[in-house]
Amino acid sequence: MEVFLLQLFNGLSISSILLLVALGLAITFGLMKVINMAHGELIMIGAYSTYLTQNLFQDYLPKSLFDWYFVLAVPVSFVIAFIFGLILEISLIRFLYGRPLDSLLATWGVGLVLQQLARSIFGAPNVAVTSPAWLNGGMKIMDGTLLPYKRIFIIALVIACLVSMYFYIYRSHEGRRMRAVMQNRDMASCLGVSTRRVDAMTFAIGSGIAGIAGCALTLLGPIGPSLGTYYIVDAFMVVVLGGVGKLVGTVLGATGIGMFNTLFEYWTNASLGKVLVFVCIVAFLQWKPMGLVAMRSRSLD
Amino acid sequence: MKESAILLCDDVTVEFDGFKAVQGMNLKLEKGELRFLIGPNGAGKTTILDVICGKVRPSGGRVTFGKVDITKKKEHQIAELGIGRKFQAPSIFPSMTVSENLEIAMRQRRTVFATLFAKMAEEERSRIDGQLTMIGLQNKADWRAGGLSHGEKQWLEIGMMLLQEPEILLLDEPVAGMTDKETDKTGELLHEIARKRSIVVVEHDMEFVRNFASKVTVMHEGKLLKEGSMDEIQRDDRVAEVYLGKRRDADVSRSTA
Amino acid sequence: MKKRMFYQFSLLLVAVTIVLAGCGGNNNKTASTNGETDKATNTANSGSNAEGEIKVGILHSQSGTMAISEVSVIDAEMMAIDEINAAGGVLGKKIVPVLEDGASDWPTFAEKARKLISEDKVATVFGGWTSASRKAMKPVFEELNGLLWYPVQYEGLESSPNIFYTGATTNQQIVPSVSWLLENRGKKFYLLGSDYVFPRTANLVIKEQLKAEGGELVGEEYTPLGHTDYSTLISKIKEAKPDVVYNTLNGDSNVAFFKQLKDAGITAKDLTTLSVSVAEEEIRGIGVDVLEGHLAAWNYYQTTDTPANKTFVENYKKKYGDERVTADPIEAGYTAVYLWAAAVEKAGSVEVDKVKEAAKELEWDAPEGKVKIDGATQHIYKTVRIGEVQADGQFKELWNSGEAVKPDPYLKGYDWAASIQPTE
Amino acid sequence: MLMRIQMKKFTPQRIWILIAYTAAAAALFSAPLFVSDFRLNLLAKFLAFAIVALGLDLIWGFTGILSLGHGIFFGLGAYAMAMYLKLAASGGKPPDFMGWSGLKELPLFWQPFQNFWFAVAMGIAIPAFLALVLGYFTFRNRIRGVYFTILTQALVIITTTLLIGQQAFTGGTNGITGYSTVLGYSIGSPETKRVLYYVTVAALIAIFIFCRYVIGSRFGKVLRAIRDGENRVRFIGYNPAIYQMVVFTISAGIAGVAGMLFVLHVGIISPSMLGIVPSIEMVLWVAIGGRGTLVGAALGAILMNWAKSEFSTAYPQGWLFFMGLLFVVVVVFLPKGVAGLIGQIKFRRKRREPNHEGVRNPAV
Repeated sequence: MEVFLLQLFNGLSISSILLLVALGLAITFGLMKVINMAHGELIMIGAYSTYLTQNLFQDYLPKSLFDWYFVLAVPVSFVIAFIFGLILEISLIRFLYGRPLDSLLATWGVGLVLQQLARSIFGAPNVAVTSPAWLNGGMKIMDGTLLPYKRIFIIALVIACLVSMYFYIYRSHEGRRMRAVMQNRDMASCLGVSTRRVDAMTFAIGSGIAGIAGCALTLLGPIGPSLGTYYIVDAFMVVVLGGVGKLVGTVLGATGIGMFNTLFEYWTNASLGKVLVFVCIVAFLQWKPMGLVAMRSRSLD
Repeated sequence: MKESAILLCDDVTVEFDGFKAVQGMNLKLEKGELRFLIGPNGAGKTTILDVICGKVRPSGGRVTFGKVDITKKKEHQIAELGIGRKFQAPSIFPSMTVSENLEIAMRQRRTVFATLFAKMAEEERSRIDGQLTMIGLQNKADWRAGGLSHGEKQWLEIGMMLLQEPEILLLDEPVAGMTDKETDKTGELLHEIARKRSIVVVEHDMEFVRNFASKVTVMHEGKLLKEGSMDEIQRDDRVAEVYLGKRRDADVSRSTA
Repeated sequence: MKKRMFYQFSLLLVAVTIVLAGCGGNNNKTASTNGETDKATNTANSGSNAEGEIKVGILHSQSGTMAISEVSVIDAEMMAIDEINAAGGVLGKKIVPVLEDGASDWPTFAEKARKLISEDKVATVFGGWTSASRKAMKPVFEELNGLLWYPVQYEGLESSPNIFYTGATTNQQIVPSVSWLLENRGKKFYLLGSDYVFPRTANLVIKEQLKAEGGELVGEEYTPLGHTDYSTLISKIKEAKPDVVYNTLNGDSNVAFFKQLKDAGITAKDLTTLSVSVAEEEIRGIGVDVLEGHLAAWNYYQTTDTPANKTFVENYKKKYGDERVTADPIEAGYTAVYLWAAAVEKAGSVEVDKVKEAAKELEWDAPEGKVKIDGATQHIYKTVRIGEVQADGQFKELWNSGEAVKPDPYLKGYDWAASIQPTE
Repeated sequence: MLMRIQMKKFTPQRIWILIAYTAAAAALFSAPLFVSDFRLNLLAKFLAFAIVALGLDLIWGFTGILSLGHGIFFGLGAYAMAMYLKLAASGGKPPDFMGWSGLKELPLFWQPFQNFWFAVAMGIAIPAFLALVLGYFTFRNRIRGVYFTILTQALVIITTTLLIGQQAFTGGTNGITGYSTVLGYSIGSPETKRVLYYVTVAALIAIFIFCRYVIGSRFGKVLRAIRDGENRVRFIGYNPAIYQMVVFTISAGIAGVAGMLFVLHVGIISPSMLGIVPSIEMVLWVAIGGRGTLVGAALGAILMNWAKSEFSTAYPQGWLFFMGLLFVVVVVFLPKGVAGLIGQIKFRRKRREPNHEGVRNPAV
């Protein structure tokens, strides 16, 4: 029972991490059809932003305030990754709309450059981020079953991101424009929507969410130049499995992969578990090439 | 009568996410017939062509070609059986030359093995050359098709279809974007083709329809509204109501596009 | 048609030019990098030349995933070379390092090793980190009769006539640490490692040893390299209730594992872990707060109390910055350079065969204490040390083997290891 | 029209091309006379890479399918050859890594690899078969464009994780290395290396001619048609899935050949060569050389690898910057690569059509 509960929680936790990592991609890939291989590096930028915030707190603020650095780190990561995303969109991505495969290759190059940049600035070794004391420990639900606060925090963070994204996309003025542009670019531009601006904003927001993901990941894992490479393929799998263009799909995709990953890993071992999950994804896509939640459209190609 | 029908759509229904684009449509095409399919925007004309050529799977009903049930067949199988399709937007292969476009469209064995070892036979070359002359592109045989003008692309596509030698041609707005002269030429060509083959044309250009149609099918909201000669159609009250009334709107939207 | 052909033609011309010019150009370039002396190539395979220079190769990953670890070793090796040069060089000649990047890619290591030996004609090469990189280079050194100094602890079961191993083999790190754990921390072992050759082979040894020495194996798990979620694994460990987790995880996985272990409410007090790939450098990347109290087994710590180490640490920090730390592989790289230099002095030549002969039973006061080259295996005698991570990110030595342990890469001195002898 | 064919055969351009090809072949064959053993070995490796690039160009440049999993096919070919070489070195006994992984007996599937020709056959057949199976399902289900590309990445992860995990059978992360002889000749001797170099040159030329034939045939035209508009091809009556499957299989087989040659020259194969990064790099060679031209692709591979081995040493940090930027610039601004650039300069005046036509990939 304990084990079952704990594994359920672990599965949920992995799902939440995957979702956080994939949310940004779901926007850039799902809505804009840009395959951003540098997404992982945007996550890395978020992680390093958190590291820098931590250092600033350590150096310039009284010790008693240190624990609150993380509260600030989340928006800081978002903003920095957002800015990087904006620069990326303006300087590169806008040349690549309608050429998804090319966007994949070009952004891979960008990722390479960003990784190397991080290596030159912060050095090749990992850096340490001390998680705030209020996130240490966990919730004891029964003897021997401890749910770490960090993981609960990440789950909450994902939900917060999802909710705000939902409101942004479906309830705000900006979001309406965004959907308009993504659905019918020409029509939107005829109606006076600046598609350039919307594209840039959309891409930057997707990048910003990657930054938040990076910030959250500092709680659990290593912070180094190659951080992004560990998550990029998984993130793509989530988006593709979920079905491109729908947030619900991404949520389902992440939950599916996270749960099965935990299950398989528990039954077999980490390596085999991973293989099994990927085999399942490949098999599933054969059956439903458009993913779990397919957006059907009448347009040819 | 019955045995002469080359194509039979029987109670065809198509659904897109709950929206019924075609509802119980019936269509019968005789051998050697030139049929025009008209109707307001969203009437399901293009969709029914899609069903016939296999691009869209109907949720109900049957399509028979000759004696073969093609409802469940794949696009390339249907094409191999002898149904050719021309899309609304010219869809040629832009990076290939004009003659290469024709070469692969030409009726031939289409297996990997056959194409891998295919040699251009004398007879094949003269067929291609003949077609080139017919569509007026003999001087542009080595041009990349992407560099042709819009009208030339339309012609090339028609040429490709003819070389494909299908028994039925499905044409979606073949004269869109053509000059009056080109339009007339196309009309004559269609009549010529219809001697040996059957043709279904979806068309908005009423002028063109009036000039060249023998039998017209009117669709409305996914259903068959009226079938008959152009005169009969024009006299029909219901058609006038649902179609001609809306025609002006359709024309307006087309002219702004 | 015309244009297509013409264009292919020009392409082909470019191709021919590049192939020819490229190859020819390369030769020129090699000659010019030989420095001010064009005669270098004449003294083939000697690695030295009349003008008083000896070239040595340094072949580590400066880019890619392994750069994390290997860059510090390069620093240590460069420092040793500088120190030796400052003291007059070897045989009165200056040592000139030729740096190559292995790029964390094993075939690249093989390629660059070949280049160093046959093009640059270096006297010896210091390089490698992963077992895979060493295995990739080994045939090259054997084929061209080069000399490689390999500075990292590894899984043993190997000895090449062309390689000197200055890191620990299994009986100088793993075997004694397992014995110590059995005596002091408990019998139930959980083996956790990254999925690659070192952990798998090391665990093969440990399993045999546990059988022989009365331990009990309660679990064995491997995670893919770069694995970052250990929640499931930690639940498995919890279920197995081991006394000791013997950790052979590598690199980034360690960070994730220890952070998440702490989150799961397991501290060093609740569960002993002993790591063989976590040194001072890694502690900085993981964070002391999560590692405090955990154990590691090495042959050297920055805190190791020898006179040689005091100056080594001082010089290292002076040269590369106060925030830098030294660690076992760094020290082993440093030691390798000195051992080679001593062997060259003794042989009076840089020729591989003579150096190898001279290196036999050579002794040197390394920062880790007195080391001696074992002539038969070309490994070195090393002192085993078990340390505990302290709040300042340094290790406190809990135990050491007292004297330097004789290397035994094939574990011939252990009866229980009979079944893991190589088949060839 | 007959005239046109006749013209084709005798234009001066055609003769020049022929001379250029001959010169290129002559340069390759005579390279051992000018170049040191080490450089020759490097060149041989580059030529092996050029072979993969040809295969990749077939599917990407001509058919519009982007595979980021060609490292797998390359690697499987390499593993087949490595198994033979390893057994030749161990004299048919279980190789060293099996020993330290606790395996005492030679596994059954290893045994036939003692035969060189069996290994060679497998080096082509295994990758080709894997591609066939994957292609059969994915293309039949009309998974294409980006989805296919991402799927190949999943395949990469599956394969490498399995290879690493099954250390006893595959050598794990270390891969397979430490060979001694090939067909009884010492693999390290300069003579053998020279012969292997010639074999590689011959293979490159043969595969180049083969690819040219494929591209020039009607089959090749159908492939290009698929690249331009997969659906349209369907309505002409071709089944694109079969064509894609076949060309993907051919491409994988070619990658297998390249892999075998690679092992012979480099002396090691490990799972990292099958990873995502090498797979993307292979695509990069084709992109830089020029997709859609065979010469461009092969040249791109040779050029990039030569540059890598020259510059990565001097500027290990800068190299990655350079490579990343090059990638970006080429993909975004020179979609036809170096070959396209040369073509553009030479024939700018004659160009009648917008040059981006047909470069766009018909994905999604």
